[in-house]
Amino acid sequence: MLILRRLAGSIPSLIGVVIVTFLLTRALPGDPAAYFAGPAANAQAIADIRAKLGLDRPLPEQFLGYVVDLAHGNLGNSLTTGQPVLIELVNRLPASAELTLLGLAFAVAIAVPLGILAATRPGSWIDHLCRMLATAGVSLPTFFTGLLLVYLFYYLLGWAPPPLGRLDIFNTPPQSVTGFYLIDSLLAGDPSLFLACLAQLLLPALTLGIFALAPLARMTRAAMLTALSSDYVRTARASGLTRRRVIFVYALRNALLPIVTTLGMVFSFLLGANVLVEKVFAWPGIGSYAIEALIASDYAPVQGFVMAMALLYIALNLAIDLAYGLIDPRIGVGA
Amino acid sequence: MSEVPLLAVDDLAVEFRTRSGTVRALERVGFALARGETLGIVGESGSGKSVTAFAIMGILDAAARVTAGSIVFGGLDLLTASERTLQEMRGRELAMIFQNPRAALNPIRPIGRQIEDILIRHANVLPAQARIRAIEKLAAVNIADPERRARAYPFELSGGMCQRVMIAMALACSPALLVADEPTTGLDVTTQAVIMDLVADLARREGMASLLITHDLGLAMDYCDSIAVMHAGHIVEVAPAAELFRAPRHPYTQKLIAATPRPAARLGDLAAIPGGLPDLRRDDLPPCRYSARCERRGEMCDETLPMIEIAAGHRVACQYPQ
Amino acid sequence: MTALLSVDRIEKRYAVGGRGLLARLRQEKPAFLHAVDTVSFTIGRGETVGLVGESGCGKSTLVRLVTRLIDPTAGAISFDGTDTAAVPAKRFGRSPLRSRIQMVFQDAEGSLNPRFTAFDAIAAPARRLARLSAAALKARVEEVAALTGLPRELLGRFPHQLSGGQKARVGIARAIVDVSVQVVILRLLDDLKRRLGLSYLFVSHDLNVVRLLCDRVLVMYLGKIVESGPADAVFAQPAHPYTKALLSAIPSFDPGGKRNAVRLSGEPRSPIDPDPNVCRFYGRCPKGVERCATAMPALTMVTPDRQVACHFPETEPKIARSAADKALNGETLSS
Amino acid sequence: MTQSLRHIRYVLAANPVTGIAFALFLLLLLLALFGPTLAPYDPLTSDTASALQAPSSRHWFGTDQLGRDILSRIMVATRLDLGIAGASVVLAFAIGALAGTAAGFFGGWTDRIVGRSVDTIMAFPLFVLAMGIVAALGNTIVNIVYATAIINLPIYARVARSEANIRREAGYIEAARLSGNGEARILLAYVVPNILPIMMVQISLTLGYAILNAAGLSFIGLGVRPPTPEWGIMVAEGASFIISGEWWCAFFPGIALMLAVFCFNLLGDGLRDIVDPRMRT
Repeated sequence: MLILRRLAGSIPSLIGVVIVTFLLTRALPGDPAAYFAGPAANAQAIADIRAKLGLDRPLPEQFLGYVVDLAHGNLGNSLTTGQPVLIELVNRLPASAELTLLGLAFAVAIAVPLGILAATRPGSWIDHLCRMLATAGVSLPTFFTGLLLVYLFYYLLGWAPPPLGRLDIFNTPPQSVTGFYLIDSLLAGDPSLFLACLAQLLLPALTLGIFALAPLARMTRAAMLTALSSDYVRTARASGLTRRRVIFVYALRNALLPIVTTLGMVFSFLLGANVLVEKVFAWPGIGSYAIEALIASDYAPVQGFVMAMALLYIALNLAIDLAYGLIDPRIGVGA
Repeated sequence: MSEVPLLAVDDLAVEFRTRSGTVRALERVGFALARGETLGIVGESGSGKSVTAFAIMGILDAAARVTAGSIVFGGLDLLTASERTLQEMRGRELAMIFQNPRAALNPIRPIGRQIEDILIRHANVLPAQARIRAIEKLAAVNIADPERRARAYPFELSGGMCQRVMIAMALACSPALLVADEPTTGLDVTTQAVIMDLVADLARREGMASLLITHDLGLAMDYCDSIAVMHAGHIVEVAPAAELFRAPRHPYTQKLIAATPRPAARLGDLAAIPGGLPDLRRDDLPPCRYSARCERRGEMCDETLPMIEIAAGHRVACQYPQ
Repeated sequence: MTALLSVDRIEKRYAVGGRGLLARLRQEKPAFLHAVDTVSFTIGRGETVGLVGESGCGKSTLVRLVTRLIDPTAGAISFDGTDTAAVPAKRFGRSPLRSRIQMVFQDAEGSLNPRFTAFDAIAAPARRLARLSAAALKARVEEVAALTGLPRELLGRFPHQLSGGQKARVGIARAIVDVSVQVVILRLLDDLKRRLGLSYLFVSHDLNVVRLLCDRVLVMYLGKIVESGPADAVFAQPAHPYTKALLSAIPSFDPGGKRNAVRLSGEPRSPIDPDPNVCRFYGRCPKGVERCATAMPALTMVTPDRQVACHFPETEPKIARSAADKALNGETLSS
Repeated sequence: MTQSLRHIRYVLAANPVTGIAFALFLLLLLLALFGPTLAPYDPLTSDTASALQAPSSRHWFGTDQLGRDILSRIMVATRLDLGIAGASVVLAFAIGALAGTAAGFFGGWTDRIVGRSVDTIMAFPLFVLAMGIVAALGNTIVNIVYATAIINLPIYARVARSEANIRREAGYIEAARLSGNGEARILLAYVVPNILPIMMVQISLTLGYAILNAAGLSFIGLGVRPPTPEWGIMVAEGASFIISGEWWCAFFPGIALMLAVFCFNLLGDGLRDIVDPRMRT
């Protein structure tokens, strides 16, 4: 029942997304038809393009057309490749997803334990490290961290491969099952390929991870501090429960609530930063796809990209809401 | 009370390091509590009542430091005992209940499970058995339909019900001492009466000693064998309840009784307590911290502050007790 | 003499749930919380009426109805002969009656604007209602401050720089009346009553305080008045079982405590869509019988100045004043 | 007033980090106002002879691929970067805070409309939405300001809405009603002043984020067009030289960017200490 209510909750956002993306496509400066027709076209060619694109019909009709196209998954065609935008997005999505998820995994694996340690040892060096990392992390521009890491690990130390895409030229990509190189190379049982893919992934994932690490670590620390100074933890300590049970079962589980909510914001940062990191590491994900389209001022892919990211984000928020509902009984029953 | 007291607090002093100076919260606090006896600690807010309770349980916050004294419980000084031993004793030999019960329960964990946690920890009970024992404990505190209520969460229960759960948790392993820090302050009058009766009955049935921390003199009168009155970190007077009300000897106790609206009193009988609590961060505090507000003040007050035994179990910290 | 304030069958209901989009789609009939349910009483000129009841009994809603902060669902309130319900709460601020019905809050801390000095807090109502010149306003504020024992130099201070007692006095000065247990404040109320001829509706859950100050007392339970009458008479011989339980719950200063007291069992009934012909106290009442579950007892006159809403009121004195009470009375320790 | 000044000095002394941030802020302000006059070289004249020189006594931060002095370009860029961020934050604050306060205080339809529109904006990953807006409207500086303002707006709206909601039933608001104030007057004279301090904390935090955002847009070619000096663009241009070892082209503008964002985040934390009543001993 809870899932239904949550799904119903995200429908207004979906509608909002469709409207906003429609407005963006139609809010082009100047005359989009002239733009699509290219500089040399005469008046007649522009008129044909306008008719073909249906830009001469009244706005509500265009909106209906837009929605119908959407329903059929027709996001228009990319001018540069002529391919339907949807297909290209689907092909490139695994690259971005693999990068983002690895970045997130890295951030969560570091931030949550760090936050807990900082909260359970206030004033210790780990507490100061956590606070410093949190403030600095948020201030680090992702593309700048990426470049720094490349300079350090590739140019100076030579540990990392050159930042030129998902796989160096010597290896051929694994047989695509999930689209995730790491998993596919394992499925293909080729450890050396797996290591090569991992090497390529490390720096970009690290860059994304550091960016996501900051808000997560800060929130984990704050949430744990509040939980540890709460009345119910005081009761648990007064009842002689072991320190481990007090910290993990009583404090952490309550602290998970605000942490899970922060994940929503972190995903927003991650999906945004993904675009920048893909540019720095020439990563063939949907981010760089959008950038290439931008440079060629080919708007259909950009709008498709914005739509795809929004849908992905709504899905992620939905997952977070469900997770929240599982942890906090008050949400399941109340509201 | 010839035999060794269950709890003997002697010359206890506690300080808090804060940004704006060191607060001398407690100084030379001493009292004894026999097995099965009920002692009330009464005083205005900020008099150090709760700090005393937290010191006994050993759950003062990090900024606090016990600078002197001893808390001997069943022959063991809790201040020198190891954290491991204390952890073993808390919830098993001495237990505590708090002021706003709903906040003092884990909001996202069924109340039955919270009782089971304590049973599993202290009464080495198997998880399956713990579930049944927890339901028995809920029934023992008169919670209707305990089987179903065990699965409820704190936000689904009333204030009175939450306090009953707290009591069930505290008494799960039949401790020898129950410390109750303003247990009914947030509750309605009728619920307060029911909860206080419940605690008194359970204490009597289990032969359990209890320490009631409250600002409500009337409550202490009704439910405590003897009462200690605290002011600005000092115990100014200790006496059996009837004696304290009939013949209070410390000026502050007299003022406290005079300022509390009682069933028989008229508005004219009530007198306010002049002045306010001294700032405990000052290091030039006089030996008697009530002297600034006291109309019986004499030169002897500046030298020392004695603790005079003027009758059996009736002690007063004043140079001029009348 | 006509009463200063007369409240006639006043009701206030709040819709609970059933207002959300989904609920409206499924035509769920919204349930109603009956906060105040057909309450009638009067306050004479210069009379102090105590309103007693536990949390959730509706006394704060009744107070906000009387002070016209909210509009009643039904019923009428007339103040000094004019019907105040006619002017909706939103615009009541401009009616001449506004300055004559004021309210003071128990929680002195929360009732003062942290951004206002004591002077602003006191001056605000005078500035809005009395339309005084600056000089006249300053004089009026200082006069009122002096009246309530607030030293002049404190007028420039902010709330966080004032002690609890001083904040209570500012609250008093602002509305000339305050409710607080501190004896000095109680004494002040009594003094102001005689000097300014004020009438109070004194709301409290502390019966000792009510008994000290009030001429008459109303006892409320779950939105209805269950008993009313002269304070001393009601305290000496409570007629309604709930009043009896309320009185026996007050600490009696009788050392050793009394074990024969009346104790309420169970939990209060739900105030949402209550069954109109079942006594609200049925289920917890020690004397509940079948008739109480079929006919709601009306507030009926038991003696010329006492009313009780119970089928079995106890009119003759049942509980003799306990010996201790009499002893204490003779030997009070006035300073 | 002296009482709060003393308190601010107390907080600055209590944690020196806020003091450093304050000094950094003054430096940024100085550069924003007098950058062009202070810059040792003209940021635009290219001198291909001395292209890609490492940091030296003549060019403290070295020169870029067109031989322009990187230090001067960074100093001149301050005005643009802070300007974009400042304008978008002021815009976001004005609209967001007012809409949020009204929604929180009046509730009902205002609350539903503001709530729904905020949720729609929040349905997009913020940077992606900014990309979409600037791509659609064309990358002029004004559009970057609008885009950054739109994505910052929900933060203010949400904070203002929850703060106003808490205060709607506060004692002193009811007291204000009792003394005959109209609802609108209560909102402006009683609710808003009490929310302002909390909003100040949000402003400094989102300033940092706005700078990052504007630079991000430039980095992917959606921001300010070359040759105008701007930190994001300079890092983008310098990126291609990282692999070949000329680290300074991207490094120094990146550091400038990071320090600016770092300064506003620290100021935000420091302000929170000053504003938070609990901190006021």
